[in-house]
Amino acid sequence: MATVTSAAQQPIRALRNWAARPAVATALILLYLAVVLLVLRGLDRRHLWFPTFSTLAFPAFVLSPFIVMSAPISRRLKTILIGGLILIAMPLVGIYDTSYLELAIQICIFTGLALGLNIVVGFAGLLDLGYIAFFAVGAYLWAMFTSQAPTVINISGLLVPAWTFPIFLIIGVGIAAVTGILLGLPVLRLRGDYLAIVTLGFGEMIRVLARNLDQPINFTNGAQGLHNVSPPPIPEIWTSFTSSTANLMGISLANVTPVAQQLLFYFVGVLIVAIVVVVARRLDDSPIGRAWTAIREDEVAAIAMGVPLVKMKLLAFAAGASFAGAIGVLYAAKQTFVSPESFSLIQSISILAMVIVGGLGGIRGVMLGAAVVTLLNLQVLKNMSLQLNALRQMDFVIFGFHVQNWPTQLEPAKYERLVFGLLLIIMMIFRPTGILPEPRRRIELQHDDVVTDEDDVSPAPGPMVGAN
Amino acid sequence: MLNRRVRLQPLVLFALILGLLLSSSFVVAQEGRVIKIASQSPLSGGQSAVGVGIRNGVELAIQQLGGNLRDMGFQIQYVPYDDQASPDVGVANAQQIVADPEILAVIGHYNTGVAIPSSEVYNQNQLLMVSPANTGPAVTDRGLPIVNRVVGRDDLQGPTGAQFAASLEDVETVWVLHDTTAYGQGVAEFFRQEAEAQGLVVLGFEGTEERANFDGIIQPILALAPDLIYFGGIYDQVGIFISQARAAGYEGYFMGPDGIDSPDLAELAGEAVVGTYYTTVAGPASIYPNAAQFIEDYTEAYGEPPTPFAAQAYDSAAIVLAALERAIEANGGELPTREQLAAEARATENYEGLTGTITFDDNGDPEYSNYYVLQVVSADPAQWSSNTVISTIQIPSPLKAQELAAEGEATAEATPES
Amino acid sequence: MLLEVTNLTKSFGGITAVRDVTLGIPEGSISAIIGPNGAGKTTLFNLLTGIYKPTSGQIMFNGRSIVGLSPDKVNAAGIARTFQNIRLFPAMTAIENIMVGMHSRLKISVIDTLLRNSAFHQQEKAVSDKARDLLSFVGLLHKANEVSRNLPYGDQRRLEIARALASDPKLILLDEPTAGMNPQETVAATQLFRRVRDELGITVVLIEHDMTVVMGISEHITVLDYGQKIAEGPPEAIRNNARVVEAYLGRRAAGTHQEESDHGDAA
Amino acid sequence: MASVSRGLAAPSWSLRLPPAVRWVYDYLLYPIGQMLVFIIGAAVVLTLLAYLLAALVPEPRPNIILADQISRQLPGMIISGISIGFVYAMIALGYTLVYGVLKFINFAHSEIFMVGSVVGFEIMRRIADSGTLQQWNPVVLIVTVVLVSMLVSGLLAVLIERIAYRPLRGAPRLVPLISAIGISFFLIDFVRATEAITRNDFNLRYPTDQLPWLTQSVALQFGTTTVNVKPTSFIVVGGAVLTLLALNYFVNGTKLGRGIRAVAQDQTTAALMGINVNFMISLTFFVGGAFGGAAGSLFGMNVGTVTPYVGFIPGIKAFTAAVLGGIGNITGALLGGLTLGLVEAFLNGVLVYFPALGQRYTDIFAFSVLILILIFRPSGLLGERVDEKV
Repeated sequence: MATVTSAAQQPIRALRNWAARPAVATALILLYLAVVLLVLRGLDRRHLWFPTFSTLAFPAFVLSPFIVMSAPISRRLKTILIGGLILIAMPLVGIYDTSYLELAIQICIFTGLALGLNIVVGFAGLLDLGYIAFFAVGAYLWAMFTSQAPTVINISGLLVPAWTFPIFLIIGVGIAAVTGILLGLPVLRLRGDYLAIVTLGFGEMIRVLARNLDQPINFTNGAQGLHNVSPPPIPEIWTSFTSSTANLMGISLANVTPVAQQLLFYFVGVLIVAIVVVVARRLDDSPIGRAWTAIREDEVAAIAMGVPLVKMKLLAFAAGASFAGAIGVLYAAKQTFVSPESFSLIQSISILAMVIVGGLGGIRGVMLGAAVVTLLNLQVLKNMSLQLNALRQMDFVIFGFHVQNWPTQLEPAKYERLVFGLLLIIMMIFRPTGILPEPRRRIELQHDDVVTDEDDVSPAPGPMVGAN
Repeated sequence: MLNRRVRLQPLVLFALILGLLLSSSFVVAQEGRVIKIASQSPLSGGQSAVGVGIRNGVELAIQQLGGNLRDMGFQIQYVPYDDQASPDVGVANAQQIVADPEILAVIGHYNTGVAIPSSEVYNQNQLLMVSPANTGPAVTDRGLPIVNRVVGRDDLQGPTGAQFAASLEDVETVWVLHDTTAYGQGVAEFFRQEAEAQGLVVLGFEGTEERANFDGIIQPILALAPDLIYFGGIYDQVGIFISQARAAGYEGYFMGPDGIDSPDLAELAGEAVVGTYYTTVAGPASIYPNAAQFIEDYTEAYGEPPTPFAAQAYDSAAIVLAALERAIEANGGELPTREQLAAEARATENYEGLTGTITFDDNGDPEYSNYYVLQVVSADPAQWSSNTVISTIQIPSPLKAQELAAEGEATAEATPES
Repeated sequence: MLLEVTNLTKSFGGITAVRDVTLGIPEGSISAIIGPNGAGKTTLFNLLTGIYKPTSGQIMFNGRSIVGLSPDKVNAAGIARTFQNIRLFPAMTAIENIMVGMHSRLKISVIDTLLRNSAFHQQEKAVSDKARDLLSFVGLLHKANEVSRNLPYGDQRRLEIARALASDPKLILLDEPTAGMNPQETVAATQLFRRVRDELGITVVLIEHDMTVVMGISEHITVLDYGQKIAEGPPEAIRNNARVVEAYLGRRAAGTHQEESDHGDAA
Repeated sequence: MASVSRGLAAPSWSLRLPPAVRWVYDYLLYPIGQMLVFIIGAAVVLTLLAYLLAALVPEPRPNIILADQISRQLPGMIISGISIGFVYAMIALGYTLVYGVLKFINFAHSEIFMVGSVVGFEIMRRIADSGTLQQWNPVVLIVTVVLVSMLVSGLLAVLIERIAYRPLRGAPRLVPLISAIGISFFLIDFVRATEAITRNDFNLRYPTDQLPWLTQSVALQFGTTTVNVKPTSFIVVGGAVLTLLALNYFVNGTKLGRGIRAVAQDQTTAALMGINVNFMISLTFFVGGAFGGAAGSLFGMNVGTVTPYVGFIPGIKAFTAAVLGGIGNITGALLGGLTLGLVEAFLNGVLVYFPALGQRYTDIFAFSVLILILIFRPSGLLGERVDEKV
C-alpha cells in the first residue's frame, strides 16, 4: 500500500521539493509576478474577452502578496517584494487603469473593516452582527461636517475645511470607540446568543436613525443622503508627481486630478490597514490578547482566573469599532456621498463572511478573505455579466449556443447572494477554519464540545435545580 | 559572496519587471476607432421592469441612429451596467465606467438617489451623463456641466399633482406617504408644500420602508379617512399598498408620481388600481405623434410594448449620438475628448425627439417639459399604455422661468416706452 | 481566621443547595470539605469565588466582605481555585495558561501594549519568568509549550493548580484535585498540596472524596450533607462522628464509585 | 434547559377530572385561555399606556385630540396587532423549538417562512391558472394551501438541517450560525431565480382578486366606531390558533412530543433511553419549519403580494419576539409574538400624530423595548431566571 502511494506521489513530491528550493522558488515567484504584471499591462479594453482576462489577471495580482508571503524565500526578499507590490506596482497598475485603483481602495477599506471585526469575533469570540454601524458612524462624522447638504451643521456655519481630514481620521477612531463602549455597556452582560440579535438590531437602528434624522432637526439629511462631501485637498506636488509618473509610463492623463485623488486614497487606505495590522498584532500578542483568548475558550474559567470579562469585552468592542470609524471617514471622503443605504445588514454580513472565509482569528487569513470576497463582489461577478453582454452584442455562438439567448434573469451579477451563501455553507462544512487557518483555531475546533459546553456550570438549568 | 548574489539577482529582476510596467505599452492596441456608450439602470431587483426598458431604449437608439457614426468609421459599442437601484453599486460602476477611456457618455439612472453620487464621479472625469428618468431637483441644480436630463423635475411634478388633487371636487384632505428614498421623499415634500398652499389639509406625512404588510400604516389612515392618499414611491411598493389599503376599506383616491408609472403597478395592485391618478414627466409613448414607429420597433425587438422611460432613454441616447456627430465634425473627424462632447451635448438645441423638442438650459434641464396627469383605466397590465391622459401642462424649467421673468420685466419696462 | 463564612445560604428556585453554613479557615492551614454527592460542596466554592451570589449570609476574607464581588475581583482579592472537571484553556499552551492566571496581578495598559515600550517588555519578561517558575514548581517546565489539551490527565490537574497559583493567592480552593488519578499520582498530588502550603505559604482548602487523601493531609475537616454543615473538626474527630458515618454509610460506597467513573468519562 | 417541556398545557396539579374532560381542559380550554389572557393583558396594558400618553400630550398636533383618535383606532389597532402578532408567534415557534433542542439560532428560518409564502402563492396561482379557483370550497382551499406549504417548508427545514447543520454539530456556535446565514442568502436568490425564470417576475401576487369572500372586508361595529376587518385577518388568527393547539397537543400529548422534550433536556440521556436523537432533531426541524410555512402562506394571503425578500423583516421581528418571550420557551414565543405585534400596532397608531417622530420610529421604539426588557430580565419575559454568574 504505502509503496504504491509513494510511487504515485513520487513525481509530485519531487516537483514540490524542487519548487521548495529557495532559488527555484524565487525564480517561480518572479516569473509569476512578471506574467501577471505583463498581462495587466497588455490588456486591451477593446478586446472581446477583456472582462474575462481582467477578471483573471487582477485577482492574480491581488493574490500575489499572499503567494509571496507563503513562499519558501528569505524574509528580507519577502518584505521587499511585498513592499514593492503594494507601494510601487499597484499604484502603477492603478495609473494605467484607474478601475483597478478603485478596486484596490475598496479592498483596503474592507480589509480594514474585516481586521477590526476580527478583533471582536476572532480574538474575543463575540458575535457582532451590527459591525457596519461603527463604519456608518465614521462616515457620517466626516460627511456631516463637510457636506453641502442643508443640514443644521451646514446652516449654522459649522462646516470644517477639507484639510482637517487627517484630524477627523483620528476623531473617527475616538467617536467610534465611544459608540462601541456605549453599545457594549448594556449588552455585553447578555448571554452570547442574545448578543447577536442585539448587535444586529443596533446596526439596523443606526441605519434607521441616519435615515430619519432629517427632522425635526436635520442632522443627516435623511434618505436624501449627504452629498458634496469634501474629499481631502490634494497637494500640488502630488498631482504633478502623478502626472509625471504617468508620463514615464507613456500615458498622458487627460484628467490628472481624479487619478491623483484616488492614488492618495489608496495610500491612505494602505496606511490605515498597516496601522490596523500592527495594532491587531500587538493586542493579540499581549496580556490583553491572552485574556481574549481565555474568554473565547472558557468564559467561566477566565473570570475565575481574574480576567475581568466585561472590561475585556468592552475593550475588544471599542478596539474593533475604532478602526471602522477611521475607515468610515476615509470612505465618506472617497465617495463624496453618504446615504443610509450603504450601511445595511448585508454589509455587516459580508464583512463577517470575509473574516470567516479567510480564517477567523488570523490576521493574514482575514486579509486574504477580505480581498477574495471584495473581488468576488465587485469584480468577478460583475465582469462575468459584462462579458456575457459583450458576447451577446457580437451574437457569439459557443458550442452551438447563441449567447444572445441566455436569459437576462440569469446574469451572474444578480447572484451575489447565491454565490455568497454557497461559499459560506461550503466553507463551514469543509473548512470551518478558513482558507488560511489560524493554528489555535484549528485546535479549538478539534473536539469542541469541551470548549463550548457552557451549560455544565451555568447554574440554574443544571441538575442542581432540576426541572422547575 | 555566493549568497549575496543569489539575494540580489531577484531584486534586479523585480526592478526590471517594474521597469517594463513603466515603459510604454508593448502590446500594440488594435487600431480601430471605438466609441463606447454606457448606461446605468436597475436591471435586477424589484425595479428592473423599468430599468430593463431603459436599457432597451438605449440599445435600440444605438442600433437605429448609429449609422452616421459608423459611416464616419467608428465602431459603437454599448455597455449596460446594472446599478441595482443602490447608490453604492452605482458609484462603484461609475468608477469602472470612467476608467474606460473609450466610454464617452452614460445614459442613466432611474433613481435620483443613485444618480446624484454617481454623477459626482462622472463630473470629476468630465464624462457626459444624460438622464432619461431622474426627476430630483438636485440632479441638475448642482450645476454640474456634464449632467443633463430629458425629463421634468419633481419640484414641478409634485406641485402639478397637488394642483390636480386640489382641483378634484371631492378632495379636501390628503395623506402623504413616501418610501424614505431621495426620490420618493423629495417628490412627496413638494406635493405636500403645494397641497398646503392650495388649501388642502394634509392629515399625515409618513415615510415607510415596509414592503409587505402595510396594516399598521393603514389603520391610522382609516381613522382619519383622508380623501386622497399620495404615495411618493416606486410601483413595486406602492402597488402592494394600494391593494391592501383598498382591501382594508379605504375608499378615497390614490395618487402617485412617475415612480408608480409601470404596468407592474396594475399587476401588483389588482382591481384596486383602477382610478388611481399619477403624474408623470414621461407620457406613454402612444401619446407622442413621433413615437408610432418606435413603439412598433420596440415591440418587435423586445416582445412587449415600451415600458415607461424607454422612449426617454431612446431620446437620451439619440441626443448623445447627435452631439457625438457634431463634436467629431468640429474636431476634424477625430474623436472628441469627453469634455468637448459634454459641452456639445449641453449645447443641444431644438432636438426633435420622440417625446418632444429638447433644448437644454444652463443646468442641463430641458427648457420646457411636459407634465402629465394620468388615470389608470384597467387592472390589466397589458392595457397600461392606454391609461387616460387627464391633463398635460408645459412648464419651463426654473432657469428658463427666471429668464422669461426677466424678459417679461424687460418687455414690461419696454412697453410704456414704445 | 483568613476566611470566615457566616450563615451562608444559597437557593435556586425552590431548592436550597447551601443552607446556613458557618465555617472558618485559619491562615496557613490545609482544610477539607467533604460530603456525599449533591451535598453542596461545589456550590459552596462557587459562592466563595463569586460565581454565585449568596441568597443570604456573609463571607469575610482577610478581614473584608467579599459578598457581591464578581469572580475576577474575588480572584484579585486573593482567592484562586481549580475546577472539579478541569477547565484549562484547551488551545493555549501550558505557559500561556499560567500567564492568563496572572491577569489580576498585571498592569494592563493599552498604550504600553501598542507602543511596546520598556514597561511592556519588562512586564512580559517578568510574566514569562514567573510562569516558568510555577511550571517548574509543579514539574511541568519541560512541557511549557505544549497545548494544554494534549497534556496527560495528571499533568492537566497540576497545570490547573499552577494556573491558580499564578495570581499569588492567599487561599487556594481545590475542587476534587485527585479525582480520576491512580494511587501513585494521588500520592504525588498530595505532596504537591503540602508544598503549596509549606513552600509558598498559601492556605489550602480542598473538596475531596478520597478519604486517604483527606485524612492524610487536612488539619481541619468540614462535613456537608444536604447543604448543611453536619460536622467539623480534626480528622480523628470526624472519623468517629456518628452523623458523618450515618450520612456516608448509606450512600458513600455507591457515590464515590459513581463520581470516579464520571471523571473517567470526562478525561 | 427544560424549557421546551413547558408547553401550553396545564400544569400537573390541575383538578382530578375524568379523562375526556381532562383532555378538553388540557388541550383546548387551558391553551385558549392562556392566549386570551396574553392578548387581553397586552392590549389592556398598551391601551392604558396610550391613554396615559394622551393625558400627557393631549394635542400633539393642531386639531388632533390624541385621546379621541386612540378611541377611534383602538379596535383596528388591536385587530391588526393580533393578526400580525400571531404570525410573529408562529415564526417565533420555529426559532424557539430549534433553540430548545439544539441551543442554536436557526438564522435560515426567516427564509423557510418565505418559502412557505411562495409555495402558498404557487398553489393558489396554479389553481387560478386552471380556472377552477372559484369552485373551491373556501375552507378546503385554505386548508390545502396551508397544509401543502407546511409540508414543503417542513421538509425544506429537515433538508437544511441534514445538509448544513448536522455535519457541524459539536462545532462552536459560530459555525452553524454562519452556515445558516449562508443558507438564508442562498434560498433568497434561489427562489428569486426560479420565479424570475418561470414567471419572469418575482413580485408574486396571490390571486385573491378572484375570491370575493377573501377580499371583501367585514364591517364590525364597536360602539360608535366601525372597523373594516379583512377576512384574511380572521383566517390568520383562526389558522394560527388551530395550529398552535395542534402543536400543544403534539408536544405535550404525544409520544413523539415527549421524545422531543427528552432530547431538549438531555441528549445523552435521551439517547441512552433508546430515543433516536437524530430523528427527534429532524422532527423538531420539521415541526418548526411547518409552522414557518403555515405562517408564510397565511401571511401571503393576508398581504396579497410576496417576494423572495419577504422573509427578512418578519423573521427578525419573530426572532425578537422569541427572545422577548424567552428563547427556548414555547409559551414565551406566543407571548412574545403577540406582545410585539400589539406594541407595533399601537406605536404605529400613536406615533403618526407626532410630526417630529412618525411611524418610521416604530421599529426603533419596538427594539428599545426589547433591549430594556433584556437588561432587566436577561432571559426574556418567560425565560428561566438565570442567576447571573457574573
